[in-house]
Amino acid sequence: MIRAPLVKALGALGSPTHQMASRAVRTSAMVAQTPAKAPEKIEVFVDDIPVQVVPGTTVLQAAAQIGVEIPRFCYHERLAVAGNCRMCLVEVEKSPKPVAACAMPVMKGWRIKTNSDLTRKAREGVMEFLLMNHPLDCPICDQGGECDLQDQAMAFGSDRSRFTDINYTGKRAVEDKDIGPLVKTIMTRCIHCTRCVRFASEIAGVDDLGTTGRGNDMQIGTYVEKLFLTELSGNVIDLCPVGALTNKPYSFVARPWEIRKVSSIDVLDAVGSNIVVSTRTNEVLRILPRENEDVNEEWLADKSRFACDGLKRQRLVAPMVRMPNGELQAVEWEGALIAVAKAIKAAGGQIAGISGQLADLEAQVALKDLLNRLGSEVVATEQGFIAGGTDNRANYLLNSTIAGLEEADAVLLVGTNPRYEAPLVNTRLRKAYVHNELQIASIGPKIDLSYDHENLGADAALVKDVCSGAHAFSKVLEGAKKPAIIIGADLLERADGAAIHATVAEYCKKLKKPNWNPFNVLQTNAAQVGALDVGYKAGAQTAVKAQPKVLFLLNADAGKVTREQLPKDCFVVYIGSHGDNGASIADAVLPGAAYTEKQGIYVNTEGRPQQTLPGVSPPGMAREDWKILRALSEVVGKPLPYDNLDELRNRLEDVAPHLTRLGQLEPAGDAGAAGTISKSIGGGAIDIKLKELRDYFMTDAISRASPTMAKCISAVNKQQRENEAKQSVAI
Amino acid sequence: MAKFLGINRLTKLFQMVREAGGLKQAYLKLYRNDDLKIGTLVGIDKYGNKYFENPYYFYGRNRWIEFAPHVNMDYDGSMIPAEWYGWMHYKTDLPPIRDGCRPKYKWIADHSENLSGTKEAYYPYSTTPNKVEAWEPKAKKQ
Amino acid sequence: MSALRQVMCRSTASLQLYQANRAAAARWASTATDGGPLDPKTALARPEELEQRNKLSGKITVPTAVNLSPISGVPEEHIRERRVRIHIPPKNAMQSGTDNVNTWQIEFDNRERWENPLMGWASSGDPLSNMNVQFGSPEEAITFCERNGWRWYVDGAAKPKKERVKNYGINFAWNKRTRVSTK
Amino acid sequence: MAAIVRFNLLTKPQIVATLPASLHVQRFQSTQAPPPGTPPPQTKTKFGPLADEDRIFTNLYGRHDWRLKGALKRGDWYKTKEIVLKGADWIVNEIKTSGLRGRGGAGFPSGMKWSFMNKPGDGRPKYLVVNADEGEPGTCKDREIMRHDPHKLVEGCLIAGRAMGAQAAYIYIRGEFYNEASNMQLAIAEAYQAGLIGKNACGTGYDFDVFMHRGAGAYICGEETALIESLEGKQGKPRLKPPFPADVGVFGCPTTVTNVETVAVAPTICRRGGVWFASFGRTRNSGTKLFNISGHVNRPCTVEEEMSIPLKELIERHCGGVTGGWDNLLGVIPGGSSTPIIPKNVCDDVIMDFDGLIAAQTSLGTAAIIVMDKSTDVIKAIARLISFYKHESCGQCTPCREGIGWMNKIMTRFVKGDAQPAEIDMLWEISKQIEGHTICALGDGAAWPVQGLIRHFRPEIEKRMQLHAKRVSN
Repeated sequence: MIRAPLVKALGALGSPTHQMASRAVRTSAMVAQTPAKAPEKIEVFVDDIPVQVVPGTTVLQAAAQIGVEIPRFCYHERLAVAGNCRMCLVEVEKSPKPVAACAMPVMKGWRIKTNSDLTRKAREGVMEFLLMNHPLDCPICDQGGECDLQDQAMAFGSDRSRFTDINYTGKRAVEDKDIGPLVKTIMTRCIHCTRCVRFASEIAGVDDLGTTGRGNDMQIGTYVEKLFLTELSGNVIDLCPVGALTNKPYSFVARPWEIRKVSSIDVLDAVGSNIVVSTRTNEVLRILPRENEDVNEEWLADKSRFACDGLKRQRLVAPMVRMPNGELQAVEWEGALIAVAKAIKAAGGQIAGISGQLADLEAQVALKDLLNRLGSEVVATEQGFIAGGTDNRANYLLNSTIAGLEEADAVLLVGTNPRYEAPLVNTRLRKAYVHNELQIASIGPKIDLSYDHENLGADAALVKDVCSGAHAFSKVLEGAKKPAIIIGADLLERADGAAIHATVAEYCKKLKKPNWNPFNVLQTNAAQVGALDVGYKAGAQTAVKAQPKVLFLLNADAGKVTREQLPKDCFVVYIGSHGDNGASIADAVLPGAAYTEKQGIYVNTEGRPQQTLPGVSPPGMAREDWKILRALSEVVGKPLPYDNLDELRNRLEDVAPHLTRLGQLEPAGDAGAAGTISKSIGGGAIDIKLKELRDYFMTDAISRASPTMAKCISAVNKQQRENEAKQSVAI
Repeated sequence: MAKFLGINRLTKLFQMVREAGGLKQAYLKLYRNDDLKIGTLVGIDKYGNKYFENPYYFYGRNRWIEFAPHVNMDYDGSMIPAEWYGWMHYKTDLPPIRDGCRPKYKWIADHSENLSGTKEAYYPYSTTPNKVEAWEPKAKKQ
Repeated sequence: MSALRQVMCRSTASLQLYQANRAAAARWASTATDGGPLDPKTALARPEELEQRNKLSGKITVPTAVNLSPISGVPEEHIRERRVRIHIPPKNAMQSGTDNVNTWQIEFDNRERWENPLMGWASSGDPLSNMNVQFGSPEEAITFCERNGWRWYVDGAAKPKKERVKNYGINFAWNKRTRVSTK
Repeated sequence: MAAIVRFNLLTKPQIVATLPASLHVQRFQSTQAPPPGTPPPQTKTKFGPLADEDRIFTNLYGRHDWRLKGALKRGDWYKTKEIVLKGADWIVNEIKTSGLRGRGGAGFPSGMKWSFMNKPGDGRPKYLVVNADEGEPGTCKDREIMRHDPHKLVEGCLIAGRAMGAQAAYIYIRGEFYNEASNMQLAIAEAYQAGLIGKNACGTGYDFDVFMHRGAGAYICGEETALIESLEGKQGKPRLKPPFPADVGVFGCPTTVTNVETVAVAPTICRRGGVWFASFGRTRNSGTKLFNISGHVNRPCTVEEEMSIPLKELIERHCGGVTGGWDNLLGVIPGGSSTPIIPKNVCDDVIMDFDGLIAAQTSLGTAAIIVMDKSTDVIKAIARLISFYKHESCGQCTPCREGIGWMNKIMTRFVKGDAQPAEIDMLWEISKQIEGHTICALGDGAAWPVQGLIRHFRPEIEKRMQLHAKRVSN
């Protein structure tokens, strides 16, 4: 406390240590203000600054508390401790040799010296050893510029090499391995930190990676030649502190200092992973995860990471209108808007709108407003949900929250495969499985979830069994401290979906705990929750049933609406970014922006609104979706009352105020439909769409357009063929 | 005396007009070349350009070209072929017609003028494909 | 960060201004939390005392909202149209270092960029796209934006790091699933 | 690996324990009654030779029956039941009194180590793991025990297991020891059949199992935590400490890993008394020890001798002296390949015990004495050892994986002399960069031979470089 003004004065003088010192003071001041709260804390000294830590804290964490960063390669805060790189050696007073900070728990009164001669000498020695066999190929290495080894060699290494043996025997070289279409390996660069191995076995749950060989001949690999096929494989690229594992589609594309980074949100699943979009010259080059403890931690699923090349294929770059000869032809905006406006005028209020998987909330609000002004109330989401269930927000949310699932101790999955529907929800479940002894059961087909679980069967009647408390797993759920039931969104499209929903919701009222809502629906579409929140009805059939004269398809590409279902003279307007199912059946195509090209709000499956930011501008004549609708409203003669994004969001705030509090979660109440549902569960097998890895890669317009995703599917198929061939030989 | 009175200049003018072939021709020549000079015709290249020399004018203006009549006013310095270029720019005093040492190969390309600024001008073009691949509606239409 | 600005943004007047603006300027702008170190002396002092202290320190606090935009020379288009995002730069997932993710940054809305047809370089018509100013706290950034007449919003708050106790021994636990299977 | 000295792992009380003996003696003299388990003060000044009646391993050379019958004749399993019934504290105290220090190389006081296991339990079973992965070059003592006196080890397992309250003992035997493993297995089977171990071992009501596990031939698996990993079925890669095996060991349970010889001498100590055992050797280095003498001696052998015997006497008495006489001696590696070499002038009067060899800047290790006479190319000899360590490094941690490979490259050139004199200092620094920076002691074990070589034979290396330079320039 006393030191604070002094430090501030130092900061004013422009002292380089200002930041670190102020952080230190902040921490110590905080501790000083709450002395009695945590009496079990012990005091240690890091570079003579006292730190209060909980017992069992490692030296590295204690140092991190006051902002002292100890260099490391193998240590990662989300992975198990390995302690093998030895970069984090620090001196501890009265210890004859340096200790590995990442694994050593602190003892009371330890004096840790992170910048003493012994510490620096140890780091320099380890650095020298690491660089000894590391190739000097930074100029052609994709990691160059964002490489931990480079950084730490600069900061902690020696300024010259003593490795004279380069003139005699040279360095070690290791053959590269083919582990799939996503991760490129240059194994000579490997420094054997085993982060990738630990990620694969702990987080991804596939024990595919490991070390073979001994000593200097040790290699990281897959034991036998096979591909590292998991939905999370891209994360090993981030984890690799050197350029041994790099992004294959991104290889030799750009340097980190050339690219611009835009913080955004992923929309290819309903998790709403936070991402950083790397762009250069109006082109999305790669996508990296962004840390968000509440959503994706630090990981990113492969589809979200690698499908970004789909943003450059199959794009709608100009408005199109179907000509009398039945062909779509590119026209100017004016012509297209007038054509649509004519159709609208002719329809006389018989208009409907369907919002698809990738639509942003702004466009959804604009579409709804426009249709309302034109005298229609028929706006629906493409994916179905139970009828009448959309009034209560809790009915369609993942109420336990993504981060909350980490604490769950009994989970029942009903008709969902979180591993492929929401890989990062699955990592949470796996985390709970590993660290929290989570018990998991599933109703549905047998699937591989990357952790052990009990498959209760596929019959829908089982839901009734469990929810009546008669089933054996009911005891587990009822005995759990934080039980959760997760229903797949696709399951609720069934005829008896409402009954299943009601049964589970009823049971969840029983399972409820204070501050814990066990009822969960796992959405698969990024746009679904937002659409339901602003008053869209669920299910494309709602719109089809209205037999509209003009049908708006807002990014609706799942192919749930076909020409045959619509009246013959129905004028279909597609607004979206990619030429896919929706654009194929459209009479007028209005090119919109993809998620990297617009500022739009998406609400994830737990109901958390987050916004994307534009990294690049829409290609060609494409425009942001809500602007298209705004322009159209002008042409039709019913102008929407907002001219810019702020005004639109003010309008959104009127409709749904909780959706403008970005990044924050609004707790919903109990699930349960307003009216009582008398329908009973029909029985019959529950099916899941995404059963295997190959089903995972292409689920929406963007990933369907992505060549990388196509390569992934063929790689999975190839591996399977090979496995089958091997098995047949063995037989 | 004549010199003093500038009469010799007058005579020179008359001489120029005469050489040009009359007052009208002289006017046309002046209009086209912005200049009216007399000199010895050193040679004519295969495109019809005439090269003159008159040491009476000071260095730098003592060699000139009259472009072939068919180009009319659309002449350009780059119409001077490479062999005459050296003479025009005083790299050599030996005009190509009198210089027997100049190599003549079959493969030497015909001279072409600089077409910049005209319709035929060279425009560089990218050989790389477009970054964004547009959707072709027909590909999807059944 | 000059000393002047430090004093500026700490002064109660501008803090009040910020609070008033928080309600008015942009309704949905995220509310920022005070992450900066609070000097207890300043926090507990009475306003008169504070004023006196400021006078003694030789620095002048201007109690009114200052708008520098008319004299800053920034084209009007870039004042009216631009929105500033105040945020903490995200950590690069490819690296483990955290040294440059502890400040608050301002970032303008992204405008179109294109590839220069001659050399293939990235071009932009946006003079503010490279303006990368770092601040110690969101309040400082807000003050800066307001003085320049930019609309702003604060994106994300400084969340305290989740405390997790790392334990090497659980890799070998006899009854836990944390037991390491491969290496 | 069993020989690798683990000074670096010593905790604070142990460091106190390695203080000069005189200090200790004084401290204990000042108090009236020493606590139980204190070794008696030594009065002898001359050590060795060992009398035949004081030998523990009476069938070291396999001249008698190694099976149960022969073992009983030699006094094994005699009053084992009584010893076991006396309880853990009595056994631990007796071992403490004897001053027995671990025979695997680090020389940690066994009584103290065993007593770490007697903390209040938390429901986890406890295990005794016997480290029979004797891979240290030059060492051949455990194999003699297991081949010719396996019942000593089986009985030792029971007594040591009782002392630490273990449920079972795992004998992790080196994979190459085929005959030893088969003899050992037979001995275990005999003991089971005779009811000496297993349920109600020796009729004491104490259940104790002994299992044998054959390794797959990795030197590193002799490191205790790597051995545990290997026993669990994983790659034999050492773990960091803490947690120590006494907290989290094999299968995540409290475990003590001890050397074969340490365990095998325990029954005899319990029968004849700790005071008897403490009467051999200097204080804090007490007992008898198996010495393995190999290399340039007339009769290489494994012999049980009293601790603190002078090196010269040991070689002259049991091995018929160095080939070509004592003056033909070049140097001795006194404790297995990982200990630094000492030259002849040091060998002249060095005493073979823990403290005596530390004073000579080397260590007792496993007491595997490798004698080199003047015909030895000492640089090549050390280079060969480094190449062994390079091959046996597990590759887990950086200094060992990269550093030993580098040392090996340099040493290979040193053999030819193809290097600059400045590289000798560099090699010294590299060895210092490895030492103490690794997870386990293998890095230290690889660094020390090089340090010993540079310490004592630097002129030799420089001479060779000069020769090579001359040869190249000609």
